[in-house]
Order: sequence, then structure tokens, then C-alpha cells
Amino acid sequence: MIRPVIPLVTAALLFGLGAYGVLRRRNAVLVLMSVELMLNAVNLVLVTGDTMRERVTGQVFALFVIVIAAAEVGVGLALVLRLFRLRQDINIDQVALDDEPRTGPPFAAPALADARSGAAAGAPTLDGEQA
Amino acid sequence: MTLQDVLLSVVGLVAVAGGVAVVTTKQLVRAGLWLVVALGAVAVEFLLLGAEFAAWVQVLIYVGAVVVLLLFAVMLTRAPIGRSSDLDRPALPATLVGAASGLGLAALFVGVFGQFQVPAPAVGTAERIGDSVFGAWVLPFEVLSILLLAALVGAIVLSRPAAPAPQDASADAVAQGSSR
Amino acid sequence: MSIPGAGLGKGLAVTLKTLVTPSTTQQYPDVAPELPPRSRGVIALREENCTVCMLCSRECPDWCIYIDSHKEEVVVPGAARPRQRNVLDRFDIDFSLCMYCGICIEVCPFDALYWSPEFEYAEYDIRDLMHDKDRLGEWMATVPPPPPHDPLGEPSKEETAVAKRASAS
Amino acid sequence: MTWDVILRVALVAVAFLTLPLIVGQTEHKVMAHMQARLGPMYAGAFHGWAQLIADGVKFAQKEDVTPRAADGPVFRLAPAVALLPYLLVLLVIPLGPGDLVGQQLDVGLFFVLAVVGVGVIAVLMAAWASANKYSLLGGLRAAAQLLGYELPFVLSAASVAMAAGTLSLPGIVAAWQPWWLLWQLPATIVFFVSGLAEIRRPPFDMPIADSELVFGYLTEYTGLRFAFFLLAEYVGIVVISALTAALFLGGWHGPWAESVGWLWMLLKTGAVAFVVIWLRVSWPRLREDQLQRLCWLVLVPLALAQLVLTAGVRVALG
Repeated sequence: MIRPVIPLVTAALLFGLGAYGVLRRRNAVLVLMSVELMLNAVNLVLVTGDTMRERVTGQVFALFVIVIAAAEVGVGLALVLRLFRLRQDINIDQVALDDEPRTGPPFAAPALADARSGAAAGAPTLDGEQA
Repeated sequence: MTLQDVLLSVVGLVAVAGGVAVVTTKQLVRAGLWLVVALGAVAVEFLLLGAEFAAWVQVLIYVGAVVVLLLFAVMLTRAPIGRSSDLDRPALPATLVGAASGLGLAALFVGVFGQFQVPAPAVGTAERIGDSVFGAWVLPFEVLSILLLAALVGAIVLSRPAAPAPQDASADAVAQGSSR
Repeated sequence: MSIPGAGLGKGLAVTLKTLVTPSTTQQYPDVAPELPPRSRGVIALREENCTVCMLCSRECPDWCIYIDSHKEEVVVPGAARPRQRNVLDRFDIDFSLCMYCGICIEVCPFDALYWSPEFEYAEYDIRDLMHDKDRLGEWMATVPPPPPHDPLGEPSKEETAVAKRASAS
Repeated sequence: MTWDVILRVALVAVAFLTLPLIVGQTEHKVMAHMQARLGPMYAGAFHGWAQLIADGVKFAQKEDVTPRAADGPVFRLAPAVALLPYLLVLLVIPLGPGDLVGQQLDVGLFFVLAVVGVGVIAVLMAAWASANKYSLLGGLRAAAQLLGYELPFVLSAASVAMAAGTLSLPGIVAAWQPWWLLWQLPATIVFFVSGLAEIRRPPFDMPIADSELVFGYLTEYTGLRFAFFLLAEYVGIVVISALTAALFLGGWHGPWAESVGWLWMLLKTGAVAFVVIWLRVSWPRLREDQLQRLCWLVLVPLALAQLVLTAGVRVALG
């Protein structure tokens, strides 16, 4: 015998964490990660539902969600890289919807490990264009 | 509490702890690695719930592909070792919404299914899922394929460098074109 | 029109052929290497032949030959006055500098220097690579006899000289 | 029952510890002879059979260096993450007919594909945590490589699963027939090539590429952690060879399969591993963009065509 409430509560907490992350995070990739957490919470609920009803419909839906998540990440990351190319930054607070590409040379110095990052010298960073 | 309950709780705790680390860590790449922990724990939950196929799909797509893509993107953009200070927005609204949705849902689940018990599931086979996907859900499946194709094309279009700037373009556009 | 992948197949064939061909590597410390004649291993000194003419020392490109000597009077019975003779005090070759060009051996007019094929004289201390005249003399034992004359080659100077003298008389 | 499980796990552990060493030693010797050398001859008296043990002892004595700018925990964890997936995969590879497999798994093929893909995360961890630009470049190459080979890898495996009508590895081997060698030939090639890319072996070792990137994501590693990565590479060869042998070359099938089936499986695995080594000696390294071109323009269409063919033959055979 198992108690389905355990995975369900896990899923609820994961969903809450994901929602928190989406609202809290400023970095676009981190927002995407939080979205993944929420999607996973939903998957967990779907699979737990299967266990309670002894069917596989929930699993099928979970598979669909996983596939959609993969597609979403693909497009989302393409957007993020595009954004990084245009602005040298993926801070979503700084993106206005009618934003024009930043003028001037696209590779101004602060693109890499800049003062704000507070990273150790020589921290590995690359710019997107060269990849 | 049976053995499965204990395992589910432990793995659930790992998943939640991983999730907490994902949304609170100040280190970009570590967030991605913690996401591996959280998603892997969810996959183990799937296993414990008898959804073996879904568990391995989760590992294959999420851990193997999605997280790699995310890490790839993080490293392509800006991934200093150590803490970044500009990752977060003000905490209050996010905390409110997150706690309300998470704890509210949790309370709801506890209230509805608190003492509910079901027999431990047998390990499912891929056959039942295949029957289901290609039986009842074949139309959504096909729609999903089209969605994937559209996403693929969209991602390619988005990440393609812009067409080379025309001859009479402004200096700015030329500078951009030459940098590619 | 070549078959696509032919080059890849050729590469595989070459390595496979090498794999089944026995390797000719000599396992050196276990198996003594077969050195060619005139191998340049170490320089040997026949001290009696040396007249301290200093040609070798002067011709040496990296100045690794050190020679000291003094003059000695030798009373030759029956001679009007005593002769002077050079006596070798020191003949050192620093093999940490030597580049094995063999010029010293070439220029020696009295055949005092020889190539020996011995090469196992590595040292833990670089200063020990300075071989004095005794040590250089010890190498003489390892100098191989000169290779026989090439039967189809030109005869040696001595032989032509002897033949000329015989025909003249 | 419990003893049975312990015995199986112990046997898999033994295989995990010995087979990579055998492959490594074979690589030493085969590579040497292909280059007209002898290779190691001294360690262990007879033809240097203990060379890898000596190497292991040497690695264990080396200083364990973590660069100051590195992300310590991630840096130190990466070698273990690199090793773990292959160990798990070895659990489900069938060795012989009947029950000669570490763990029966209904969706074994899927499990294998899923878990093998995790290895690249270790590469990314090592690459990023080293705080070295060459390491990072190597890691990015590895990630880009993953995007290329993962699809043909899964597609070609799907073809043989479709042919056998099951996802279970023992089931696939049991359903195998000799004429599949011909029928599944394109899938075999696609699987093997993308498997090579998966374990980052030459000619697909761009993430390491010692002539360009120092040693790629391994640049900063020393001592035992480096040895772990090397071990992961050799276990990777064993896993890919064993998978190719089991999925496409018929695993334990052969004369007297009932009694010496496990020997057939080991022989086939060894033969494929030999080819892996042979390719390393013979072919130059591809560029990253050449790999992408190969994967997307050759392997993926080939795998899709094979899928169509497999489906057609299956339908035709009823």
C-alpha cells in the first residue's frame, strides 16, 4: 500500500518553488529552469493519478508534457541566445517589448566576466556569437 | 507507512531540496546541476509509482537533453564561477505567490487524499502505454509531432544569424554583419 | 570518380597490415643493439700516439678537449744533444659538451683518437662525463678493427705506393 | 533471492572493473603494433600485461590538484558522475541466453539510452568547473556533439527495437536472426558511429582534441580523478561495443549458444571494441562542424530510412 498524498505534496511544493522561481529570477535561463520545475510537478501529479486509478492515461499525458517541454526549451533557448546576441545580457527585466538592438559595436567589453558578476578572474565565459 | 511510503518521502524530500536549491542558488551553473538532482528525483518517484517508461523518458529527455541544453545556454551566455549578484528580483511577491500556490495545493492534497491508500502499483510495461498512445491518444500524438516540427523550425529561424546587411546599410548594421 | 570512403578504407588497410607485420623494435636493455660499423659512441685515446700537437683541441667546434703538457729532455745515446719531447699531462674530453662531430678524430695526424661504439656511459652527475686520459685510454679496448677494404673500391694509398715502387724497380 | 541479487551485482562489478582494463591493455598493444611498435613490455613480465595496473598505482600516487579558481565541489564530483551511468548500463546488458543478465528490465533499451546520455553532464560539469577556457571549449564541443549524435543514436536503436517488437535487451537478442545483419546494416552503422561520438572516441574526440584544446575538459584533472575519467572512457568503449553486439550482431547467438552463449557475446563485444581502437589509430579527427554535418545530413536521414524499411518489412512479414 502506498499513500499517494506523498508524491502529491511533493508535486505541490515543487510547483510552488517553480512559481517562486519564475517570479523571483531575473536571468532568462533560470526562469526557464523554474518553468521546468513546474512542468515536472504537473507530471508527477499526472503519474500519481495513474497509480490511484490504475490506468495509463496520466502517463501518456506526462509523456506529452515532457515532449512539449523539450520543444519549449528549444525555442526558449533560441530566444535567449538571440537576446544575448542583441544585448550581451539575458536579464529579462531590461527587455522592453519594443526594444531596439543596442547600437554601437556589439562586443563592448562588459559582455564577459564583468565587474557585476563578482567572479574570480579568468572565470570561463564565452560570448554567444562565436559558438 | 510502508517501505514504498518511506522511499517516496525520502526521494520527494530530495526533489524538493533540489528545487529549493534551483530557485535560491546564486550560482548560475549550479542551478542547472541542482535541476538535474530535482528532475532525477522526480524520475525516481515515477519509478516508485510504477511508471517505468515515463521515468526513463524523463531521464532521457529532461536530464539528457533539456538540462544539457540549459547548461549549454548558460555557458554560452555568461557563467562566472561563484556568486552572481543580479539574479534575483525583489522577494516578496514571488514568495507570496510561490508559498500560496505551493502550500495551498499541498494543503488541498492533504485534505483530499490525506489518509487515502492505494495498492502498490506493479511495474508497468511499455506495452500499455504504447496501446494508449497509439489508440486513444493518437490524434494528440500527431498534433504533438507537428508542434515539435514547428518548434524545431522556429528554433532554427530564431538562432540563425540575420541575413547579411545590404550594401547601403548604416554603419551600425555593417558592424553587426561583419561581427558574425 | 572515386568511390566515397575509399581513402578511409585504405587507412584501415594500412594499419591492419602493420598490425600483422612483426614489429622490428629491439628490446634494448635485454637485447644488445646491432650497431652499424663506424658507430659514434665514445672517443678513445691511444696515448702513445699523441704528440700534443693540439690540432684536435683547436679544431673542436665546442671546445670540449682539454690538453696540458710539458716538455721533457730526452737524452738519446749517440746524439749530439738531448732532444725535447712533449709529455702529455692531461687529455680530457667533456662528453657533456661533445657533439660527436668526429672532427678531432679526422684531424689527428698520428691516429691517436678513435671512434668506439660503446655508448653506455651515462652518469648521474654531469661532471662525471669529463673523461680523463686514463678513461679515454680504457675505451681503446672496445675500438673495432678497421673494416676491410671494399674489394671493388680504390686500393689504399699504401698499397698503390708499394705497387708503384715494385713496378719502378 | 537476495543472494542471487548480490551475486549478480558482484559479477557486474567484476565486469566493470576488469573489462575496461582488458580493453585498455588491448588498446595499448593493438595501437602499438599498428604503429610498428611493441607497446608496453615490462610491467608484469609477459608483454607488459600489468601496465594498466602500474598506471593505476601511478595515478593513485599523484597529487590531487583542484585549481584555486575552480568550483571545488562540482570539479570533484564530475569524475564520479562520468563513471556512474556506464556502471548502471552494464547492469542490463544481457550476457547469455536465459537469465544471464544483471537485471531484467522490460524497457531496458530505453533505460540504456537514457542513462548513457547522462554522461555528458559530467563532461559539462568538469568543463565548466575547471575555470579554464580550454576546458570550457571542450565542454561546449561535447554539448554540441550531443545535439548531433543523440538523435541518430536513439533512432537507430528504435529501428532494432521495432524489428524485434520489444524494448527489452534480452528480448531483442532472442528475437535476432542472422539475416538481420543485412536488414539492419544501416542502423548498425549509424548506431556504431553515433556511439563513437557518444563516448567521444576518435575520430570524434573533438572535446578532448589534445592538439587544439590541451586536453579539453580533462585539462585540469590529475591523479585518481583523471584516472576515473580514463576509466569512464574505457567503460564507455565496453558499453558501446556490448550494445552494438547485443542489438545488431546477435549477442549470444552462435554455435552451441545454449552452453557458450556468454562467450559469443564477449567475443563479439571484443571484436567491436577492436574496431573502435582500429578507427582511433587509422582515422584523423573530424572538426566539430564536420561532425554536425555528418550527423544531420547523413546519419539522421539514414536512420529514418532504416526506420521506414524496418516498418515496411515488419508489416510485410505480418
